[in-house]
Amino acid sequence: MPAMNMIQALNSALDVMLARDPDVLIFGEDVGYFGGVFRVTDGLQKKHGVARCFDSPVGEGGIVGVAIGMGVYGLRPVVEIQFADYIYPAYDQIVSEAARIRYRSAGDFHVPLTIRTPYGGGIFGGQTHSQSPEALFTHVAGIKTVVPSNPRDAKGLLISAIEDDDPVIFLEPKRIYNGPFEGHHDRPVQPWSKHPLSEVPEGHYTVALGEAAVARAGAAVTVLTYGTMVHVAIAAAEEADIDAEVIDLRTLVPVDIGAIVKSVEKTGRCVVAHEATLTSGYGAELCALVQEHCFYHLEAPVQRVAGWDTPYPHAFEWDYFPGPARIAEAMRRALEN
Amino acid sequence: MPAMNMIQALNSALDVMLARDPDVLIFGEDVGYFGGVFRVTDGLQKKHGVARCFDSPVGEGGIVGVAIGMGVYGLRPVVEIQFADYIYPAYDQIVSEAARIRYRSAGDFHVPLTIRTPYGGGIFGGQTHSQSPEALFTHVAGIKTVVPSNPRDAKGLLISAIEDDDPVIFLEPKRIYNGPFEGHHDRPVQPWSKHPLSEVPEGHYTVALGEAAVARAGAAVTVLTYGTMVHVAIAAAEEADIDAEVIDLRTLVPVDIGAIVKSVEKTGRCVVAHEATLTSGYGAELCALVQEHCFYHLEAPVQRVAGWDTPYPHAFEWDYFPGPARIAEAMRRALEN
Amino acid sequence: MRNRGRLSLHIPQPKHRPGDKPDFSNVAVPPAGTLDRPPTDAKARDLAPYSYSLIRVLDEEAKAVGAWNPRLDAEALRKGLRDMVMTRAYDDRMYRAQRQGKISFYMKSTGEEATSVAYASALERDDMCFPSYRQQGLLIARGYPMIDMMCQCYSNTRDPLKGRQLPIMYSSREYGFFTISGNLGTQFPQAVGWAMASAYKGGDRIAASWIGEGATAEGDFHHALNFASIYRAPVILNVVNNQWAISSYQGIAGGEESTFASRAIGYGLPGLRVDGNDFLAVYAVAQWAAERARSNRGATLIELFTYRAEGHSTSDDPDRYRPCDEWKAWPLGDPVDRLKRHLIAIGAWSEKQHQALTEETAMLVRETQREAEAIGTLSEGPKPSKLTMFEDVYRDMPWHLRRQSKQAGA
Amino acid sequence: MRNRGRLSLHIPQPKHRPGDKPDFSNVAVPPAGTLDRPPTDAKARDLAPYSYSLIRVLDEEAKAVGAWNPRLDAEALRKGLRDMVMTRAYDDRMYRAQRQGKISFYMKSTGEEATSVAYASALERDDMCFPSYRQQGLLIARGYPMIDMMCQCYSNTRDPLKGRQLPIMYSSREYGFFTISGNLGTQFPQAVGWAMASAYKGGDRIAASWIGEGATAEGDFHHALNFASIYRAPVILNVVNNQWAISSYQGIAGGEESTFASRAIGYGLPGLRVDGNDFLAVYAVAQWAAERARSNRGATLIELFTYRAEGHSTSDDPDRYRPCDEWKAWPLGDPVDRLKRHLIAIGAWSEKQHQALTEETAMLVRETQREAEAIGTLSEGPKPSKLTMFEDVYRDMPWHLRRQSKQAGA
Ligand SMILES: Cc1ncc(C[n+]2csc(CCOP(=O)(O)OP(=O)(O)O)c2C)c(N)n1
Ligand SMILES: Cc1ncc(C[n+]2csc(CCOP(=O)(O)OP(=O)(O)O)c2C)c(N)n1
Ligand SMILES: [Mg+2]
Ligand SMILES: [Mg+2]
Repeated sequence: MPAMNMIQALNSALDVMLARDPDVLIFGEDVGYFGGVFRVTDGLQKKHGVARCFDSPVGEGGIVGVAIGMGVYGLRPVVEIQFADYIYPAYDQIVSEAARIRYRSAGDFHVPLTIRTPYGGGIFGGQTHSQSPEALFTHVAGIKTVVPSNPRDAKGLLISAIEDDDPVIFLEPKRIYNGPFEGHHDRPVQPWSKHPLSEVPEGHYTVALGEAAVARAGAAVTVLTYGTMVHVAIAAAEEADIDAEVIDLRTLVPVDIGAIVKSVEKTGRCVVAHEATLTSGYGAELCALVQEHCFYHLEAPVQRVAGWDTPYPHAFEWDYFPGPARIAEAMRRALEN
Repeated sequence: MPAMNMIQALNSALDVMLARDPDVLIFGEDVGYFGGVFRVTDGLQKKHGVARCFDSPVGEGGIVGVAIGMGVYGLRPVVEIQFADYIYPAYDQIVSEAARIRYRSAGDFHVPLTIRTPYGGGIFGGQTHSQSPEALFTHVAGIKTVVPSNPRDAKGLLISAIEDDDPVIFLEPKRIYNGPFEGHHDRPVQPWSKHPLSEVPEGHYTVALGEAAVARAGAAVTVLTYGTMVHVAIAAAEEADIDAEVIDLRTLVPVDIGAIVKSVEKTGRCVVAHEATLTSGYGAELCALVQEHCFYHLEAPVQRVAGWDTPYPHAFEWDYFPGPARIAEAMRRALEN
Repeated sequence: MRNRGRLSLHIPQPKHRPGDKPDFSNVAVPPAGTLDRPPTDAKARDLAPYSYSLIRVLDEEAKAVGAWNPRLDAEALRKGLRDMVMTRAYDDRMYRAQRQGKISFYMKSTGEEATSVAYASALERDDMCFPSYRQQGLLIARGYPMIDMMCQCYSNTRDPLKGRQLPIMYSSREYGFFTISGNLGTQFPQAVGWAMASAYKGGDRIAASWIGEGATAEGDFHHALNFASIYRAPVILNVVNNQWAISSYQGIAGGEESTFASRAIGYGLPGLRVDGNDFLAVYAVAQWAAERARSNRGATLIELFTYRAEGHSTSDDPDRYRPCDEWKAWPLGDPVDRLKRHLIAIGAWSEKQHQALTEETAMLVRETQREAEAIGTLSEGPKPSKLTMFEDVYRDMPWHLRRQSKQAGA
Repeated sequence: MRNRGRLSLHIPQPKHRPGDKPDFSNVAVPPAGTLDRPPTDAKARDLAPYSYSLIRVLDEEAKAVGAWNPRLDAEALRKGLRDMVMTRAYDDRMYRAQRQGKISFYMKSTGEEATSVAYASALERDDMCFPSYRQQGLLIARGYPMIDMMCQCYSNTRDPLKGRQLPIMYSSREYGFFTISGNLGTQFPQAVGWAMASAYKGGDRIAASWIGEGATAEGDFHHALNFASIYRAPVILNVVNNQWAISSYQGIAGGEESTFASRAIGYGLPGLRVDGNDFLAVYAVAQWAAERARSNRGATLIELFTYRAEGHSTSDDPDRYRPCDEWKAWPLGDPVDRLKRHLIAIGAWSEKQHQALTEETAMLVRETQREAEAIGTLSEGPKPSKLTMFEDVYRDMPWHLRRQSKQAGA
């Protein structure tokens, strides 16, 4: 199997779906001839034709509104929002429309739409190229929210998202597009090729939505996380030499409650980690679920590690980013008494 | 002191501020000559002049974007979004701009903006006149989120919001505009005049942001809630004859953590209640805060009572609305073992 | 150099408020039949004058005159009249049902019937409509069962939308009527996307959408025109300028500075302004735009110049913000009356026939209502199972909704 | 009746891609001086032709001709030239600093200097600017300390924005320069609101805002024009049409179907299209719009027709999507070169003086850079305390941020 980085794996997923299904089409800002600012759609227009992968105006509300109409017609549009920080102009079309059309029409209409967008920090992108808005979607009934953490999952999850008949927000952790990131910005970037999950089948395959993965097995404490933070959590466990079980949620809604309960009932201790700001972040929902489902197994409060409740500050990126040290500290707190 | 309902109290707050401060102005859809679809701005244009309270085009993004510019100039705009369900077109201006201008300019610019909007269900408004989007704002650093539950607080909190130098989302529980609501739609509506908190001083006064109130004292279980649900929770306690302490949070961000901890440490049991959908609702944050701050005092898992994770279904309003029965049941669960 | 004059804020105000005598002398009404009909492949730039004038076919004697006269046969005209009368009868009945507390909410289209009914004739049956909440005339003209419309309003066990939607928020894929949104403007770019999909698939179906003049202020109006222009989407974008957005007159939507049809100009699209109470004129422009779209020449923006004869909805009392008899002064009259007079003028109709039609439709609506109420109303009769409330959030119900539906069922 | 032809989706494509020979023969360039200058109280409707032509003052011999010639004295022209040369020198230097890894990101305005520098002369010092990220020329022309601009880029201890913003996202209330947003378009309605506030207060200050042609597709562009028209806001709304939005040519923004200036027409606003590389023409239209706004006649939309000579930003390689020498073929030339030639033509400047100016500005920028780097760069030198990261989220720090700042400090 070829080794792919995240970008190549995502590109391969799109390539496979364009070839398999004439109703799949891609559009968004700079995704056509140029192939996207992160090159995820590189070569797709040349290979599949202008009408299959084309540039759109710089209007996210229009992109999603138009894509919804295409989905209603029967196509499977895949749109790119250049950065998750720029998804807000499309928020009304996502929340009031894409998420509700099946429900309000009692199944008469539905929207098989995939919205891809790079999210998260760690690239010195400043306030508007670093945000993690997943909780603004997990609160909205009618959409699914997916976050891959490695090339193999990225391709399999993206194919599942495109084939899914409901709207999916597909958040791509841009910090790990080119290599896994343990949270040490001062160390050289490892290429994906050194990572086992960079082995990606060339053809069609899926990773089911709603299923978590055990990224690292352990018995002492459970870490619930996703995206870039999966790698940071694993590094934290190794470095602090803590027998932590790291659960890569992969899908946030619907979340794999079974996997969460299984692990927390085993460890009795839990840490929740994400880059997004703490207050009302998705970690709050995870805390609530864990204490609702595992209260009598919990031996310590669930610890949340998250971005501080501020905008993402350019020069303080590494003070802001919840790195291995903060996760290790949280694991230790979870392991107290 | 005159007895006022919520609408009169809010109108009085706006009237007082228009009279006190020439930099306060009001605009929004139908708020001018007509006085707003819920009459909250009734008579203000006639009394204070067209330029102080006027109609805007039907474009929420424009309303907030323009109001931000006014705030930057030095005015204190108060805008109305006709229903909270229609605030999403303004989401980018609120999240990317109003919330971040002070921070990104290092205090060089700031936006003293108040966004009033009626929210919540119970009026057979269907999917788009019933939503409770507070969690979509509590996750955003840089804005404050306020929810009154009675006329006296409504006026005092709205004046505080207008005088606050940061942007405030002011959510008005429309179900209790005209009278408190215990959650029994089949019983006659009680007028506010029968409620002690309908006694509202005529002039200027404030209720500080960030301070919760004990709406009902009790020792057995703490109920954390806000808005309409404060009355529902009190009714649930009375009807189930449970010695519950009902905390009216009043401000969701910054939340009054002291009041929460004080009560939960006393009762050791906690129920969180809101109308918004459960998943990633503000109740999740309250659960997380309680178990972080009071874990070793908790004798049972924090119980969440919330709207189901579906759009607000018109004909099933009373199956959807988290009424006294569901809250009582949650209190009982919290009181088990 | 600097002009030291002080600035002042301009806030548009309507000429009349309650108590004033309505006077529309400021509304320019060019005589019918004066404008010629350009070829449907005309350059958008050359069509700018049509954005500022008013395309009219029916003259003062109710004769059809000029190049825009679509020359519809009497049968087609009678169908249009019948559908408009039916729509009005339906509106009256359901309005009353709301007043009687049988439904929670209602919105009439009185005075604006032509702006939807005429499109049903000009469009093909399989063209897709993305309406606002005032195009019930489309469903009626396309023959959608009125009983289903009523059951939707009653949220009873026959409600096709399973009680999930506010009354009048109809949806029917089968009848090419997209699920109505409570959020203004969202349907406009969706219609453009649907039309782009039709072009992408090399089909020949086109889309049409309707938006109120008030809602043109939403960003989605801009997105729709922009995408429609850039990708030459086969879509007809209609602005129903009925002069009012709840209590705000059209000046608050920008109608005093320019026409809504002229918004098309900056996008390089044709913008046609038409007498919205003139069934023949509305049909003619819709037909022109449909032909242009279907022959791959892209989108047209149409301003339907009309008047909202009744309150915004059952939650609204228009007498609080406009003269109560304003509609009577409206210079473009009533679409039903004007088409009726035209049919009589060409000897294809009579007062007697019209009388009969009015009674027959009223009767039919009453009977349908009885039928619907026999099934149930919002307050009485059986309801769909409340567990259906958890369906259709997703195609397959995820664990957390199954769990919640158990909790609700218990 | 139905045309059975199959539809197809139109997707605009630029005429040239890498490898092709650039050719702008399709760009109409009317001779300078041919358009007359309407009075600033002219009716918007009568100004439509100015949305489709191109206002130009400098002719082929670099002479200032025609009614739009602002007749600026030599001193004002030399200041404009100096500021443009300084802006270009600054851009070159900071671009290099990014390539050397001293700053994280940079965006040049090369080729577009006139679109901001000329406004600094046409506006009053206390008029408020709501720029996009390519108007650094405004700060330089208004005399904002270059050292502070650099320190912002370096996020060092003198950075006025305390290291919180990406380089070039300047902010200065004192210099009437609104904090730049990374989110496109948001500044446009904000400028309108600021202008409405100025009118509300009966002041005489006006606002100006800049947006790229690509970003005109955002809903906020529509909101700005709509509110500006309805409330007659004293604001100048500028579209910098530099032909490219990252890799997307202006056709993807709608530029092939109409001009960006013509977007004004549908709102009843004047839309002036101007040669953006002609300092005198840009000054003249800005001055016209400022006079109109200040005399309470409302907003003007100005399309500044120019070309983005360099990459979108340091993250971009334009040779991947457009011919690398396209700028050389641009028919409207280089604003610096054209103003220089004009000054020489009127005997107010010489090649020698220009040579000196270029060297002197380069030197000044280099020295300022040394000074800035001595204070610190993103990677080296002292940083502002990381605890400042928790300040200014709110005016007063709430408990949860105090708590978090303790955790971060520990
Ligand atoms: C996004 C949004 N904002 C506000 C509303 C509230 N609202 C419902 S109808 C209406 C007026 C619309 O007027 P217009 O577009 O002219 O349509 P008309 O009612 O005249 O047919 C308003 C403001 C809404 N439904 N959606
Ligand atoms: C809301 C939003 N969407 C997308 C982006 C990403 N982006 C940054 S610049 C740019 C192109 C803008 O082009 P244009 O408006 O023409 O300005 P120019 O760069 O040419 O000056 C894009 C798409 C953004 N910053 N904000
Ligand atoms: Mg209207
Ligand atoms: Mg550009």
